[in-house]
Amino acid sequence: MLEKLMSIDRRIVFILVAIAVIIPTLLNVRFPITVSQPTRSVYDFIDELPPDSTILMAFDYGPSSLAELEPMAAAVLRHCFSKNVRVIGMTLLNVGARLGDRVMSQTSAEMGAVDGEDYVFLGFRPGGISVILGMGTAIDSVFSADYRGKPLSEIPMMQDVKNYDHIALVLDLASSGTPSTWIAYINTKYKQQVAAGVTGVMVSELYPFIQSGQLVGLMPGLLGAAEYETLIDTPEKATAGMSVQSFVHLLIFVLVVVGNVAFFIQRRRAQ
Amino acid sequence: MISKKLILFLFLLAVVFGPSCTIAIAQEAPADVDTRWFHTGKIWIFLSVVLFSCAIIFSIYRARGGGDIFIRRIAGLEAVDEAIGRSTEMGRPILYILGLGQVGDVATIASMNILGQVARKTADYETPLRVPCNDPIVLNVVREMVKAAYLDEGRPDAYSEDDIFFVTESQFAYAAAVDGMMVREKPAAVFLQGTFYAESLILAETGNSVGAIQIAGSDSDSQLPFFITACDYTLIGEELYAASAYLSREPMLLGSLKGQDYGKFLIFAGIVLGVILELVGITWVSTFFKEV
Amino acid sequence: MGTLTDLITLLVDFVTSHAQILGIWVAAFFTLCIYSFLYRDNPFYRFAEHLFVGLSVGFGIVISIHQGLIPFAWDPFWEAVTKREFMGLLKLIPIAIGLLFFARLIPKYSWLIRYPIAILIGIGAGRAIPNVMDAFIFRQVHGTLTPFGKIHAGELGFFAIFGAILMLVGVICTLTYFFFSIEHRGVVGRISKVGIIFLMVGFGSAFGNTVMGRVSLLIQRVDFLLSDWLRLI
Amino acid sequence: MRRQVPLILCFLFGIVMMLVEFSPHPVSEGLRAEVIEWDLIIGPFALVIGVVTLVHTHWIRIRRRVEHWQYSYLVFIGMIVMVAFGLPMGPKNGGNELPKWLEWFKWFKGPENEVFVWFFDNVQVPMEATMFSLLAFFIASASYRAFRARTLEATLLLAAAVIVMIGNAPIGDVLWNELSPVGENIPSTARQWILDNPNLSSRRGIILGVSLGVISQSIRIIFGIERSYLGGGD
Repeated sequence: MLEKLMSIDRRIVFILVAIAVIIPTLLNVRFPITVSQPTRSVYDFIDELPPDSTILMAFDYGPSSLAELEPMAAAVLRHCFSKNVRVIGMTLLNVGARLGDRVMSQTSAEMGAVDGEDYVFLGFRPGGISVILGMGTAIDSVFSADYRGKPLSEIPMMQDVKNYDHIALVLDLASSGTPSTWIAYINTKYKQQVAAGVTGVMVSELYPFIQSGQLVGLMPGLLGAAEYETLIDTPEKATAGMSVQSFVHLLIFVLVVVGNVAFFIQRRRAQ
Repeated sequence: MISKKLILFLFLLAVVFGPSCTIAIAQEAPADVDTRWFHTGKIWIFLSVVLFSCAIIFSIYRARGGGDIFIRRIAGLEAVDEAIGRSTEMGRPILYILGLGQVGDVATIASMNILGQVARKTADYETPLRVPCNDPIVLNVVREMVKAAYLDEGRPDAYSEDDIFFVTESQFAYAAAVDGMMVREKPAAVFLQGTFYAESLILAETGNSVGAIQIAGSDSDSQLPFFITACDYTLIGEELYAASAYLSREPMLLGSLKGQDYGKFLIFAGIVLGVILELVGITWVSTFFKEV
Repeated sequence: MGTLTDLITLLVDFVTSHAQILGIWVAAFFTLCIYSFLYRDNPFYRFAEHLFVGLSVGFGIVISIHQGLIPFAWDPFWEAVTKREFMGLLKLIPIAIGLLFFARLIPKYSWLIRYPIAILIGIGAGRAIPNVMDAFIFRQVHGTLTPFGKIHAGELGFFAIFGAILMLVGVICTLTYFFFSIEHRGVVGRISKVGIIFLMVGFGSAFGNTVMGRVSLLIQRVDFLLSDWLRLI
Repeated sequence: MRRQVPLILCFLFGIVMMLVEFSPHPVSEGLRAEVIEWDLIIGPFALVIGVVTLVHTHWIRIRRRVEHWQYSYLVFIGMIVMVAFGLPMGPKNGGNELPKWLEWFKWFKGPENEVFVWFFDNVQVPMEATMFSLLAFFIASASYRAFRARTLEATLLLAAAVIVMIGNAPIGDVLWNELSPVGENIPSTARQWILDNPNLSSRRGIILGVSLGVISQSIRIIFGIERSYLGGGD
């Protein structure tokens, strides 16, 4: 019996996981979200900015982490547009260009924000660190035109934004090591405030930078997105997702416990 | 024919003068610009860089000059013999997985060094050593290394090139293929050393389920939790580099390891001293490290 | 011949007017192809996977040319030529060095790619040293010390003081664990044991967050299949 | 020529890039901007290596008829499709004028390069997203079969993982507030404490060590001690 339980086909576990996701999704369950401090710090920072400030959002994620970071991007954009904070979008990842463009144009359409006045999407330039550093000298030395090919000199909101001196916050939405790159190269050299929203995999490793003040705040994966949705009071995909997430977490918790109990019984018998 | 030296000279000239000419012409400094040649606030960072560079270079030269450099015992490495011994007793193969890294990655190089040492031992015991590769270039390098190891041990006859083979360069297909191998061949020992991504978990879980002794090592932070839970021994981060230095005795690796230890010692001292002084209200050390 | 063109026009018309719905079906098909891997490796999975590799490389080529080579290399060069600015032609030097990457195609001269690689690696290494020293060593050490200054100033409560001490112990013990030139015996051994405890808790938290990350991806795919494709929600 | 020049170049660019970081003088700032520009210009050319390697690998697979060689054609098809549709117009074509020879093709007439975007949105994005979502299944199965509290280390890791998992899930707080008489939102508070305290200090230890490693590697590269990037040969 015990041996059988221990050696069940992994495909049975796969089916359990699928059920734990599909049923709550269909039932559309919602739980309230408790907001954590690092997410609240990002929210507060943006909330306290004077109107017409400019922030820079880096969409440094690819399709593989779209699920976690797109809802986060949408929530922050909604907040900025409602507070009249202007947003410059860009990305260090080639796949990020289309994704950033998509979320920016969708959210701005919803919120009635105007391209070129309330936001601009610059797209992608290869070069990573050199792109980051080049923008410190002059943004137009790296991005001569926006994603749609319009020269920066013709974009109203870019007239008084030349480099990091005119940007209140850099928010990096990242699925890889880019937050520490932004920290190392602009927080240090240009004293630029940096915040990050990252995938679950990376959350833990960025905590030292919050305590040292190198990160203003940190949004942890889909949970961070749901927290932000709670803060701006518009529960959307992330809040729904986190509720479904709860069931899978419970399932995995049960699996770990059952696996370990079986393991200990087996070990005791062996002794 | 123009001499090579002349080309070289012109090339370097262009490289050096290209940027400088542009700047000389482009520069017209406004009045409020900082015209210091050296940012005095950064002097401590500069001096630390110089000091640390000296420590590294000095240690490497000392190691090259045959100076003895001590490296501590690393728990996972002692299990290597145990794993090989067990495979030999049970007459089952050893599976060595180098991860998805490229040949230039530090972790892959470290892993290849360790593989070389494992190969020396399997050559003696005639235990089959199976190495499924994911990168065609890594494959070639590994074949050379293992062949050399068998030759060194005087057992070129025991080396079989077919045991070191290319599977596929795609992540999940590689994981699936290696999974299949584990289930069919039931290796007694599995080594997972190198750069790993999401497939780490699939490999470690299957290795665990076939009852192999698993020794893992990686500098991929986010994959370490999976190795620690599913493997018997895990080399964590820098331990992997240390292990390869320990086994290969390569002076450059030993030397930089030692130099980095000097650096760690200074940080350690800085923290301890800083905390003590902070507590009595003296802020020298924290001012030293503060933002400039 | 005329009918063939008509046919193509008709087909193109149909596809353009149904591009969105077609897209959802194609996306759903590939999603299911990849999930079929959960049962076992099979031709559908291999089909999707290889196509994916090709598409993403193709995407990378297009983006690098249009958003890298054209704005950084071609545009300034062309501007210099049309405006007859001599200094702009200096851009030809890095362009020429970049072109050396093509030496990879000619085995006899393939060593030439070492030039651009050496420059890129040199730039990377040079700028990393001061910035890493500043951001990841100086600032991190400073972050470790600041709570103790606050303790001296009496700004911290009991719980915060406990946290500060715990942090100090954690940093010191973890750092000790990564000392390689000292034998881990006696006091050092015990300190590094504590370091392992901290490391494990840290990795555990990463594990927990990773679970959340991976499951989020699944939730999004299921949401796509159920709502966009099957329209069940 | 083959080894010396690259080493000299690497040294020159490395040392210049390092020193200008310490110098706010306009000339150094200009030099820095110029070197960054060189990096931006040279960098994209590196693409050649990746493409050549991929084409070469799959070409060999087809020629040698290794197992599943037929699929390698798909790699080429995918690549050619993207390049053929993307290259003439780029990923977007807002202000650009349409080249004459493309005008017959309706798809290029929209505000965006629609074919290219269509392939990206409906083939590439879903496949990559799905590929990684497979891991949710694997992580569940591994939790059941491999995550055992076999040693003290593994036990600690599992305990921290479980606390973080329950704290992350909103249902954790909901259940706790329903069932337990003491405290409110304890699961998410506990999770936050773990991340803020033990996690922070262990990560800081790792960061300090790794950063020294990065600096030491950079020093070795600049001074030509580490030459593995040159590859083999002379």
